[in-house]
Amino acid sequence: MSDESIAVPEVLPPPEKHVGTGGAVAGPVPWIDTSGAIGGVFKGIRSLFSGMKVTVGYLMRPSTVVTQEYPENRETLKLPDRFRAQLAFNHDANGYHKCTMCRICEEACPNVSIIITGREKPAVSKKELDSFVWRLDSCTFCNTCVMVCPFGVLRFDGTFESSVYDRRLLSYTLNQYAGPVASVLEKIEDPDARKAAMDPRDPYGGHAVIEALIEKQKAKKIAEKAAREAARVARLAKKAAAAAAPAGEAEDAG
Amino acid sequence: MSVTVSTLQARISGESTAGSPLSTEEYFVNMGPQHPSTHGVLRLVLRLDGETVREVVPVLGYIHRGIEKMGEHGNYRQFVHLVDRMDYLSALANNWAVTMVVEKAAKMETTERIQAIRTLVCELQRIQSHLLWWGVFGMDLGGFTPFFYGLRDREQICDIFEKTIGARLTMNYIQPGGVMFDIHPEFVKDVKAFLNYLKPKLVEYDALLTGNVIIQERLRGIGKLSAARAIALGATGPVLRASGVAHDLRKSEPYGLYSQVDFDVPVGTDGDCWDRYWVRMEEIRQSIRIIEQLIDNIPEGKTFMVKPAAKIKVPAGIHYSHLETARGILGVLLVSDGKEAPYRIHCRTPNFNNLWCIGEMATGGRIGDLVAMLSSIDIVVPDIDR
Amino acid sequence: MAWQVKTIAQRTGELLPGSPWTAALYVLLTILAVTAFVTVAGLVLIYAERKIAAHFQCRVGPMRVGWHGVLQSIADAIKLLMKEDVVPRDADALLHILAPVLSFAGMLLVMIALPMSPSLQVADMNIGVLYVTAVSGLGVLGILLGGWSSNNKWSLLGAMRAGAQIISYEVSATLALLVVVVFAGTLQLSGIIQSQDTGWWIWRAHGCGLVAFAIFMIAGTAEINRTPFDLAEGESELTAGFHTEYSGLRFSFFFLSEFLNMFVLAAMASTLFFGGWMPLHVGPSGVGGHFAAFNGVMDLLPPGLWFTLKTTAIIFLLMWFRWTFPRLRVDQLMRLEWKILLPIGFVNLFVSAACVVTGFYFFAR
Amino acid sequence: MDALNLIAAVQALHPAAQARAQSDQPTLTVAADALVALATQLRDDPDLRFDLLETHTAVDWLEEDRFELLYLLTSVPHGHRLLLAVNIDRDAPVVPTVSQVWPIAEWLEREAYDMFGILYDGHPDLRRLFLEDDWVGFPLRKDYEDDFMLERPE
Repeated sequence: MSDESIAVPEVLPPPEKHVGTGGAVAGPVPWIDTSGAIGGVFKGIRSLFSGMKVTVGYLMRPSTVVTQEYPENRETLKLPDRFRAQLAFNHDANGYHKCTMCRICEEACPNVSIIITGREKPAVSKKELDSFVWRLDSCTFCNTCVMVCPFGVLRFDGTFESSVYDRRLLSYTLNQYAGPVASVLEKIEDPDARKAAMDPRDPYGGHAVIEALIEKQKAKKIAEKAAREAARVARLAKKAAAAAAPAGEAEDAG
Repeated sequence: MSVTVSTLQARISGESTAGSPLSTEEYFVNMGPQHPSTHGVLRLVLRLDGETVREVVPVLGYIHRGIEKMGEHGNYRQFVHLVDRMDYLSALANNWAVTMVVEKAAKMETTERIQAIRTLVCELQRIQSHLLWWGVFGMDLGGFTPFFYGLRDREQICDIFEKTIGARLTMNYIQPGGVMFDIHPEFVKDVKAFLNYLKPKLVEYDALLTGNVIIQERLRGIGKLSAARAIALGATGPVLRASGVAHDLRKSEPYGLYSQVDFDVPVGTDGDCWDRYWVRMEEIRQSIRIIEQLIDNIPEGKTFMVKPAAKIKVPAGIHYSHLETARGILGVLLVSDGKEAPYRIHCRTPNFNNLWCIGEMATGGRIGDLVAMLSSIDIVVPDIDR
Repeated sequence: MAWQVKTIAQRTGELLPGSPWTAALYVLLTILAVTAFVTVAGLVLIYAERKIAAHFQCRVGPMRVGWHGVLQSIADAIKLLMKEDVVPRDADALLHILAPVLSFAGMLLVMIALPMSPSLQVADMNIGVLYVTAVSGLGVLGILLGGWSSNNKWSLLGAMRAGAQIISYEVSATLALLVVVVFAGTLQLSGIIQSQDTGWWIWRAHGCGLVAFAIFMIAGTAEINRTPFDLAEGESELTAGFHTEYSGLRFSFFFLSEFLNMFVLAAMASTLFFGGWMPLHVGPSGVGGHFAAFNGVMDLLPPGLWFTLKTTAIIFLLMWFRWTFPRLRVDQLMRLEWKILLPIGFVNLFVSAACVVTGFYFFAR
Repeated sequence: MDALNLIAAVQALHPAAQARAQSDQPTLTVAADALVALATQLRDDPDLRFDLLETHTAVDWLEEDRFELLYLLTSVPHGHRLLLAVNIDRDAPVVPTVSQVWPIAEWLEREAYDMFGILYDGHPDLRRLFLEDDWVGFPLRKDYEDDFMLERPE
């Protein structure tokens, strides 16, 4: 593995400006000289005692304990506002959202954790949100979706207790209702008509949307693969025709 | 011309090279992929003669995720969060490396404030990384308590990050065009409080581990790497500096606000485990110095210069830039064909190159030394495998 | 004040001629009591270690099972009992099963010689010190067998380390014991305790006792495989060393005997150097002693309590070592023994012998 | 040394080296045959002293049917950088190894073999680095296909 016979030229001394001496904050670390027979042993033993002093110091001061006993401390446990644990929709006081289905977040998501479907039969406007599905199981909490959203619909919440027993329950539908955005809804005077335009959504119902999508994609993928294979065969054929001269005897070992 | 390709099986079934007059039998042992001191899923195949290590054959790839391939399938902003998962203890520096090359290539402007924040958080993360290393180093040498002290103090930095960034480990904070959030209103206060907290703790660390005679006896003269060999083996960061080469990109090619702050580059003399230990402990102190100079002088200005949803177009060609993470030089080589996604993106990760030194270091040492050496080059396995 | 030592073996002997059945019952009860003591002491020690380690490290330790986690050890014991008992396919099954038993038996046999109070000692042999040294050496056999039979290279490495380490350090430990034997003039454990009626050997022997105690503690720590000498397990090096392949009940045997060895070591150290159950005395207690009043006050505490206090303090010291120090390397371990401890031990023994011959120590008779 | 001087200095050593356009580092394209001799010169020349092979990787130019091998050299004493590019045929990807010049190349070349299938002539231990020995295909090639590879919908 290591080959000392490899000739390596000596290193030039590094430029002056690089070299530092260090030790500006606290003094340099004591180097214990254990070369002396008796003195070395005593210095060594003293160094052991200084370590023991540190540990027993903590034993004697129970106030230094830093353990947080979760879940007993649920009441006092406060996570910072910016903590990214769960994606959430901003619904206003009436429970309306502002998502116009522009799909910018869906495109920006690095690993397809956001799946947006539109209503097949929009009630009021041209495009209406059906389900905004967010997959916790594949999300990397990179915050890109929140950053790119032009309407401030998305936010990250600090609710981190999201464990479930069924993986399918990790696909959340973030919107509380399928229907038009807040500005359109507010123009509708009649409360009953407003209600009719909105279709409530189950927060844990995202998996159905995903399963339908996967079915659709499977068929597409099979077709695509066949097309790719054909293209590859065509390329190889073209190349074989082009290569009149022998290509050389090197083999591809893979 | 034919090139033959070998296999692991062929590699580790070599002839015995024992030069001992006693008739001993060499044997192979798998250290890892599940082993307490390979820090994750590194596998080392050891050829041992009793306790003495004759040869180390690292076997990589147990956590290879193809980050470079994934990068070819998304746009530039989508690549940033992937590099968090390489060297997760230097996630911010990784973000910055990608951001740097993208900003340089796409000629994006930044403000002083953005650079100051980036420098500050990266230095905090350097301390954080070295604190975790210190704890793990103590544990690898058999002392359990340093692990808890190191992690306890590291948590405080994580708390500061949590407030400003919203994440503790994989931040995705430094973005092409700025930083994701402006700093939290309490950031300056928290950082100052933390530095005041950390300084007495460093003295305690020295009493507990640095000054301990057992530690010094175990590290002195172990895993020596001469300056010439360290460079030839591609080592960077504290491993290279411990060998006496003051190669620190923060000094030699200053990025961020490093040209405006005053700090020293600690270098070792012998390149043994003790020097690597000492260089890292000293780097914590230097990082404290850097933060103290910057924390009161964060300039005003914008923190995000472009629209986040705007597409980033990088002109065709090769772009490279690199920076100094807690472990060494992280370089990002970007080959663009002018499209929205990189044509090829390659990360030169410090751990990959540093681990290569273990073969030379460990040969002739003992198993206990091997653990100390492995820990002293401070490996993070996802960074090796990418 | 003369201390009446009456062991359980003696009482059984007295019962034997008159009522043999009662004597047999007595023996049976004793066996049960020792076993129960071993189990309970093991669990208590494990709990104490976890709590103390936690507070050394700014943690709280077990908190969930019972008040402040006091029942945690019992919960763990039940868990270990219910776990699947695995013997690796290529292991030597007989030896694999035998090894933890041997290790445990060695520790159990030492227990019967330990004097916990004048009336609480199973058997008081006239070669007590020799017996303890010999029988506690059985433990290493269990470790060697366990590492060998597991058919795992890490286990084998751990076992070989343990073998080399324990056998080496036995020499120094015995030399340190001999210092006390020389001073006390007896190998009988109760005799050694009685000889400390006028003061403990650790301070009566002009430093010889102190040096011997230090050597005994270092060598003893190495013999029971605790940090900084835990090379046989060496978690970060050998994953778990000799017990890598053990699980469930068999692992718990190793685990328990490891903790009880710590108790044995502490008990022996307190017996030899701190007078065991003997209260702190300065000078003769009888009429004419300068410190008779002080001695009288000390006698108010029962001897059993003295023994417990001393042993606890030494156990705490061992735990303190473990949670502060890093581990030594194999060659350093050997160097420490053969180049440092052994010469010091020999010199110390010679000096002690000279002291005894010249009668140059405190309160010599 | 700045980029222009550096290129001139290297071209003085090896006139056949051509500057590569579209790169923000001083970049020279050399032929595969001349690589080892030039690498040794670059390392040993007292004015250049490229002693650190910072990274080495390959780029798969599928359309042009070639691999471009990139060697990023850094001089620790002088603090300058140079990018060497070597173009090789995609169907016979053989190139001499530089692992005797910079030992770290042993691993970097193994990675390039693993990911691109580039065969390094004279490499002491050429085998897969990350993937298993019996893996089929080279993942970072542009035409690599894998049934398990996920694709973005739409």
